[in-house]
This record gives sequence, C-alpha cells and structure tokens, in this order.
Amino acid sequence: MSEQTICTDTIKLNIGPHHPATHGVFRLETELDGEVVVNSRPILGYLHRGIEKIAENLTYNQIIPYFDRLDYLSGFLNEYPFVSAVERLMGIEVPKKAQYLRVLMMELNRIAAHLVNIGAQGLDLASMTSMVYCMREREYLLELFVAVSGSRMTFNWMRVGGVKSDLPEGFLSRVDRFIHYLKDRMPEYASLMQDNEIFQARTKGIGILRPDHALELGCSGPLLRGSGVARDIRMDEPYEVYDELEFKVITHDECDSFARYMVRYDEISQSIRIIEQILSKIPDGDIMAKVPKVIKPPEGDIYSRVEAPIGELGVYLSSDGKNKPHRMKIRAPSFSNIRAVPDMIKGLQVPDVIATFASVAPTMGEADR
Amino acid sequence: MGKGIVEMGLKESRTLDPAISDGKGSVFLTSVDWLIAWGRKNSLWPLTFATACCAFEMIHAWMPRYDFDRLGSFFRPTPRQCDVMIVAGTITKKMAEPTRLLYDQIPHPKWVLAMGACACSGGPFIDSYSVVKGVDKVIPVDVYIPGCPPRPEALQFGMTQLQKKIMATKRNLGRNHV
Amino acid sequence: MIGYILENYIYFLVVTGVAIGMFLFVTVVALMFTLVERKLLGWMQQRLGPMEVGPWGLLQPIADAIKLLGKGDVMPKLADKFFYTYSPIISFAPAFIVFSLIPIASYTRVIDGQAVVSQVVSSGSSIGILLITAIMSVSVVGILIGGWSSGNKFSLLGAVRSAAQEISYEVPKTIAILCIVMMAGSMNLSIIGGVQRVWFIIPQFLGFIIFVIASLAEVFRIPFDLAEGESELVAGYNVEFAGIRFVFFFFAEYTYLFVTGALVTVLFLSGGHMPEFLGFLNFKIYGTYAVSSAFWFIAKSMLVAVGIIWFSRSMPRVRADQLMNGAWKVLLPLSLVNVIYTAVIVLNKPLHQLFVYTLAGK
Amino acid sequence: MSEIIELIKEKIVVEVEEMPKGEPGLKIRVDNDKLINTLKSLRGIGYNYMTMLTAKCTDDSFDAVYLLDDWTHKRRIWVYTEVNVDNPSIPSITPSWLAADYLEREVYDMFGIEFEGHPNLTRILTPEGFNQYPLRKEFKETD
Repeated sequence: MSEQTICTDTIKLNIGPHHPATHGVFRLETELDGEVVVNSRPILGYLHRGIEKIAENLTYNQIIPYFDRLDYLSGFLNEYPFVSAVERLMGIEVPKKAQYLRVLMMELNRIAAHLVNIGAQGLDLASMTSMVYCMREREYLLELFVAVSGSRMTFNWMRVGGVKSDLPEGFLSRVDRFIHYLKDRMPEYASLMQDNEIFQARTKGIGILRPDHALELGCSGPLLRGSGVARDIRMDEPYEVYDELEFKVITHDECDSFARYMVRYDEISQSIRIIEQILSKIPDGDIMAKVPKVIKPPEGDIYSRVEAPIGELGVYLSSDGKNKPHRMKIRAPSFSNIRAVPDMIKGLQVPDVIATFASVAPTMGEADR
Repeated sequence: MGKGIVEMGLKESRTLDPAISDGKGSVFLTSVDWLIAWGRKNSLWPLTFATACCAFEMIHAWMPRYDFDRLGSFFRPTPRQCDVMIVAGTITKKMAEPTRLLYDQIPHPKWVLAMGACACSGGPFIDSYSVVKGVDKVIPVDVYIPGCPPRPEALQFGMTQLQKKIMATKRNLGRNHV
Repeated sequence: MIGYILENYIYFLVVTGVAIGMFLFVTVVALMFTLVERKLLGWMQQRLGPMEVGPWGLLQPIADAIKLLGKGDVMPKLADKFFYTYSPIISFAPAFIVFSLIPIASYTRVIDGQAVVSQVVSSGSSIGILLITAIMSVSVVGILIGGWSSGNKFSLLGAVRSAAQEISYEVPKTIAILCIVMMAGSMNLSIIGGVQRVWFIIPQFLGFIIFVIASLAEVFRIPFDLAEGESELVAGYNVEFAGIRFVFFFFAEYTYLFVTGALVTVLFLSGGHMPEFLGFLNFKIYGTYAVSSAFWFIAKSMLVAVGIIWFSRSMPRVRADQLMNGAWKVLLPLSLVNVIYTAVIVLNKPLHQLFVYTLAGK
Repeated sequence: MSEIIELIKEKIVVEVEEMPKGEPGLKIRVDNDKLINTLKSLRGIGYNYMTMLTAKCTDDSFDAVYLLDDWTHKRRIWVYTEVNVDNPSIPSITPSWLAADYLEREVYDMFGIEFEGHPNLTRILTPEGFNQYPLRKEFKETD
C-alpha cells in the first residue's frame, strides 16, 4: 500500500446573523472539520446603533432612556451606572430611600434577566419547556416593573439624584408574594435542567474557560465566577446600600457551561435573599435629592460601574462643564465576554458551540451598543 | 450604502393588480379563494427573527400569558417555511442586507410586520449614523406596530389587522408580492 | 391485464377503496398529531395551544394544510434539482407503505396450536415485521439526499447526522424485534399480537425500553432530533424545503410517530386485543371482532404516541457522539443480553407457555 | 495612595494628574513610546484587569484612555496618552494583553486611531465599506 492519506476539506459555516440560538443578531464564522470547530471568528456590529454618538448630542436626562435599550433584559441595572456617574461627578448625595428603591428594583431586574438566561440555556439545548417556565415567572416580574415605572422593559425610572416615582401602594407585599412564589418554582427549574442527565451531559466539561485566561481577556460576571474567580462589584466595591445587605458571592470552580448555569441559578437565590432584607429595611424619606434643573456636571472624567447580570457594566463619562457630555463610553460586559468565545469553542462540536454560547449569554444590544 | 438600501426597497411595488382584484369572480372560485385566504390567515408562521428589545416582547407573546399559539402561529426557524416576518427591533445598516435576504427567501404569500418604533421609523435611534430609518426602506411592510417596545397586546392587534388584510385581499392570493 | 381487471372489478374496487381510505386515514392521523402535539405541549406549558381556529382549535391542522399547499414553490439556486424534487417523496412513500402493513382491525386467537386470524384491514403478510423494518429504513435515504441536494451546509450536516443515527439505532431496534419474534414464533404481525397470553411488555420489559428509545431515535423526536436540531442546525435537513415539499417531510415524521405507536402496540401490548378484565367490551359484529380490535388498536397506538410526545418534550437534546455511544455501547450490549434472556425463556417450555399461546410445531 | 504614586514614579517617569472628587482612581499621563512599558509594569504591580480602553477628543488631539483595575487591593488607575491627530497611531498592547483586542479594534473603528502591532486591526462594529470615524467630533453623517 502506498502512503496515501485521505485529505478532507474543512467547511465554513456561518452561524448567524439570523440563527435561532445567537441571542439576537450575532454572527459566528466557524470553520468546521466534520462537526468539530477548527477555527472561529465572531463578527459583531449587527446591532450597532451608535448610542455613544447620539449621547454626545443630548442632555443628561435625555440620555437615560437609551440605557434601557442597551441590555434590554436589565433596564434598571443599565440606567444605574450612568446616573451614578453623573451624581458622583456633581457630588450629589442620593437619599437613603431612593438608594434602597434602586437596589430593590435592580435585584428584581437581575432575577428577571437571569431567568431569561437560564431559560435560554435550556432552550438552546432544545428543552423548550424550561424556557416557557422561566418566561412565565418573568411575566409576573414585568407586572411589578410596570407598576413602578409604567413600562415593561424600557423603564426610564432612575434620575440623576434619585428615582422618578415612589413605589405604588401595596407594592412591597406584591414583591413579597412573588418571592414566595418564585421560591416554590426554583425546584421546578432544577428538575427540568440541572438535575436532568442529558442537560448535565451536554454542559459539564463543555466550554472550558480557565480563570487566568478569563482575567487576561477581561471577562466578568457569571462567566468569571463560573471559572472560580470571586469577583462581584456589589461585594468588592459596594455601591448604594449593598454594604448594609448580606449576601454571598457565588462561585463555581468547574469553569464549564454547567458552572456558569449554576452561578446564575444560585444568584437568583441570593437576589431573593437581598430583596427579603430590603423589604424589612426600606426607610421613609425623600426619593429625590436636590438637583439643579439643568444638569451641568463640572469638568472631569469619571467611571462608574455596576454588577449587571452579564458582568461589569461601566460608564465612562467625560464632561466639559456643558449640559451635554463631551464623551460617553459604555464598558459593555458582553463585548469583552464574546472575545472569550472563540477560545472556548475550539475543538468542540457545533451543538456544543450553541451550548457554550448560551452559557456566555451575551446581549447583543449591549455588545454592539 | 444607505442609498442602495432605499433603492432596494422601492423596487418592490405594493399596488394591487386591478385586473385581479376587480371583485368579479365565479361563486365557486370565490369560495376557494375564501378557503385559501382562511387557511393563510389562520396559520401565520412567523420567522424567528429578532434583533433587539422587541424580541423579548415577541417571545413573551408566545409564552403562557399571551400564547399566540392560540391563533395558530408558531415559530419556524427557517425562512423557507414561514409566512410572516416580524421585524422586532432596530435594523442597522449592517443588518439591512441579511434582512433583505431573509425576506427574499420566504416563499410567496408573505407578509411583514414592523414591530416597534425602530422598525417603523428608526425610533429613538433615528439620528444615528448606522441605523436604517424604518425597515420599509429595505423590505415592504404590511402592518406597523408602534411602541417602544409594543406590548404583546399591541402585537396581537397587529396580527389581527394582518389577518383582516389577508381576508380583504383574498382575490390576489399573495400575488401582490412580485 | 385489462381483462383481468374487468373480471375482478369488484375486488379492484375494494382494493382501491381501501387504499384511498388508508390514505385518508394516514392524512387524518398525521394532521391530527400536529394538533395533538401542539395542544399537549400547550397544556404542559400552562398554555392553551391552538384555540381560535374552529372549536378548541380543531380546524387548525386543516388551516395549516391549506396554507402549506398554497405556498409558493422554491428552488434554491445551489440545489440539485432532480434529487431536491424527489427526496420528499422518497422520504414519505415508505411511511405510507409501512402503514399498509400494520394490522389495524385484525383479531387473532390460537386454537389447538393453530393461529386463527380474522382480519379486515391488514395486509396479513407473513413477514410483516421484517418488511416494516426494511421499508422504514428507506426513509432516511430521502432525508439524506434531501439534505445533500439542498445545497445548504446546515441541511447537509443534518442529513449526515440523520444517516449515522438511523444506521446505529436500527441495530438494537432490530434485535429487540428479534426477541419478540423468538417469543411469538412468527413474523406475522397479526399473530404476534394474538399469541400474547401476557402482554409482552412484562416478559420483555428490557426489550420494550430498548425498542422505545431506538424508535425515538428513528423518528427524530426530541432527545434525538439531531437531524432537525432547531436551535443548532436551524431546521436541519429540511431547512430549504418549502410548501408542499415540506409537507411531505412533515407527514412522514408524524406518520412514523403513529407507526411507532402501532409497532409498540403490536409487539408489546398485544395489538388489537383488549385487556382481559375488559372482556365485556369485546363485541362481535358480523362474525368478526373487527370494530372492537380496531378501536383497541388505535387507542393503544395513540396512547403510546402521545406518551412519546410527552416524554420527548421535556428533554434537552443529546449530542451526536453521545447518541452514538448510547447506541453502540449501551443499547447494543443490552439488547444482546436480552436475546440470551429470551432464549432462556423460549427453551424453558412451561415458562414460555406462561406468557405465550404456543403455536403447533414449536 | 501616596506609596503607589511613589512606586509608579519610581518605575516609570510620568506625570500624575488630578481626578474629580468622586473618582477614586489615580490618573497618570504617559508618552506614546512609554505606553506599553507603563501598562506592562502596572500589570506587574497588580493592576491586572483591563477594565476599559477608549479614546476621547480633546481640543486639537485625541487622548487614548486606559482604565486598569487591581481587585486585590481595590484600587484603579487611569493611563492617558496623547495621540497625534494628523498621524493617529500608537503602539498596541494586544500582543501581550488580550483584553485589549476588541477594545482596540473598537477605538480604531470609532476614532481611526491605529494601533501598531495589533494582529487583526479591522473594523468591528460599523458596516463593511464604511470609511468614516463616527466618534470624532467633526463627523457628519453623509447619506
């Protein structure tokens, strides 16, 4: 027999920009050998709306609505870093009650976003029922958001110096009821997802991201905590009233898709714990600080961040003393996290690419801005 | 880039052919037309096409509380098997070409719902350098649903309007898209 | 030939009538399953499922069918026209042929070691189960060339996956069937249904599990729907098929769902024979038990098919290599163990007669 | 705080500037040619997390802005460097610090600042064929 080897070609497969599992419009150009990914290249920008440029031509209060549309799953959490950047630049002290309200809504919003993300992880593994159950609970949450802000997703509720409106009557008891309801539902998700053997077989050991590599790439959020790095801005650099609240930073050391799922799942319980404390702690008082009619922060650069469901969401604000920002930059966690995807999926099969991408759970509105 | 998109959209003529829709037809053919239009209106399968915020309102519309499966529509991931394209979210200039491609891949009786302010007109991003100012610059739109994002109820209203439109234009049986 | 037809015109009329009736039955069953699946899925997910079209959405499948038949035709630029055109038919035709082999409304009793089969709608083939196994595996050829000829990478991947999957799961499935044939001593589906003194699901429980899992893989239901893989391969092998071509694939899928239910019924649930304790429902019309056995047969098959839908819809999907491991490393050894176990039963006469009405000559 | 300033001044000759009152970070300004060394030695003394990289227009030039975090000591540092507007080009940190990969591509896309030594400096967010730099102050939409 002569020394002849069979040469097989690789094929190029475009996953996206329209694909059921790309969480929006994202394109992953993969090079496949059979079904194994040899090489991949993320292509971004299909939802690039130029928010940073738009913001340069708007006054500070006009910019807030654009933040709701960044990571549309967690509007409250997106508004916060911007208003807090302006507040810190102007030296405004936010009243205690407003701080508590902000944290309450942010944690409720975190639950809503995590519900979507864990549900989507089930959906991408073809377990549609888990997604439906998660969205069912989210519907109750959206009702709470409507009661507070008047909108289901794009809230525009936070203001420089406080919040737009107080909680409606009976809101806290509704939150209380919801939390009890959600606690009963958590085992349901567990039985559909992490206790299911196929789910475990599909996610355990898949999409490994080593902690040192994650730090090198600037990853954050559940992606980092799923790699065993205990980094949570709420704990490391407490903003608002997080230093008065007790909670645990969830980490899992397995570095795989399953660990990232479990981080999200456990963080829902931690958020519930935080909300329970807030419910008993909300003080009386104002919801707005004294803020000038026209917001003109003094000159200077500032960076303010928040622990968003995806990771560290930051706002860099450069003011030149006028009523419009000189430059505003959004540090998007999805943007940095997507950089880790090509390294994570190398050598995996196409279905694992989907499972891994679902566990990174980027929101393209935020990655592309 | 932008101009090309505008021209692409204008190629599509949306006028109804008067010869077809004169309303004079035999009793039998009219009934058949009614039946086909009835089938189409009651089985609107949307494409899983979503770009931005409206996507989640769209997903919620198919979830337990609103459950558009009642109306007989469920998502198909491939454009070949779809009837209606719900453009949920901002269409950027980079996304315009794929959007047009997806629309072209849908076989003939096809309809487009522009969901949300962005898809209708560009919405809050109308001043942006990278956003198409309304998806109708790229593909023809049948029903516009305003809102930012529209609630699922609004989407349902849009769907019923589309059903009405299908019944009203039953004589041309989807030939309005050439 | 024509003379022969003219002489036997009544016979031909009956055959044609039965054929058309069967076709309608297949159509109705396939359409109905789409509705059943959506309704069931809705109830599982605290939704209602189709409601607006007709009472409780009962006309939904009809609306879907009308729409799909009236859909424009598409020929992708990169498609291989010949194969693209015929692959849906290659996929669907076996499903229909298989249907004709299924002993709906046949009633069998073993009297003095002789199987007395009274059948109304059944081909009565003496190698029925072998034929079904052979013909069912032709469908995947349709899927394979359909996926390849579409000229789409997603459909190509789906098609290749489906071929690998079908070939692997054929083996444990056939061995599970072999065990049943050993127990019953016949390949005639009517007789297999009739000789079960105890439903074979009890002595052949392992075989039942293997058969159901392998069948799930063969009909591409969710834990094994890799060929379609909605979230990864968009729609898999049928990604480029529109309108009536898609309908054929769709029909084949749902027909096979019913066929799987029917096979489970025949092989493990005693076919059209009612449970013993419900003997009073076993009514005789014109000398046969046709109506009662048809009723029981269809009821059992539906129940099994609905069970499959229910089972599959709460599961995530497995990966291709896990699927292969499952077939070759788990199911195949288990089914071989099952063959030995069955042989022990069959050779032990008293034990065998506990489960089976033995046929003469055994 | 002061000992860090000493440490930094000792290792790298830079000027330390004031930040606004609300900003806890330390701000240093370096020249283009010292940028890479500065960033590397900052990484060596614990600022091992690149939080942000961006640019901003000043009156007649650009500033490239790096924000580094040191999570073990809970401190952060800003590194500013001036970019010439006529020849917007600074060295790239990507070969030794992967976190900067996409961030540098974004800055290139938005401001047209070229990062020498970047392995794949292409536009990342704007559509193909787009040849303007939208975040520059003089940018006007042309269609």
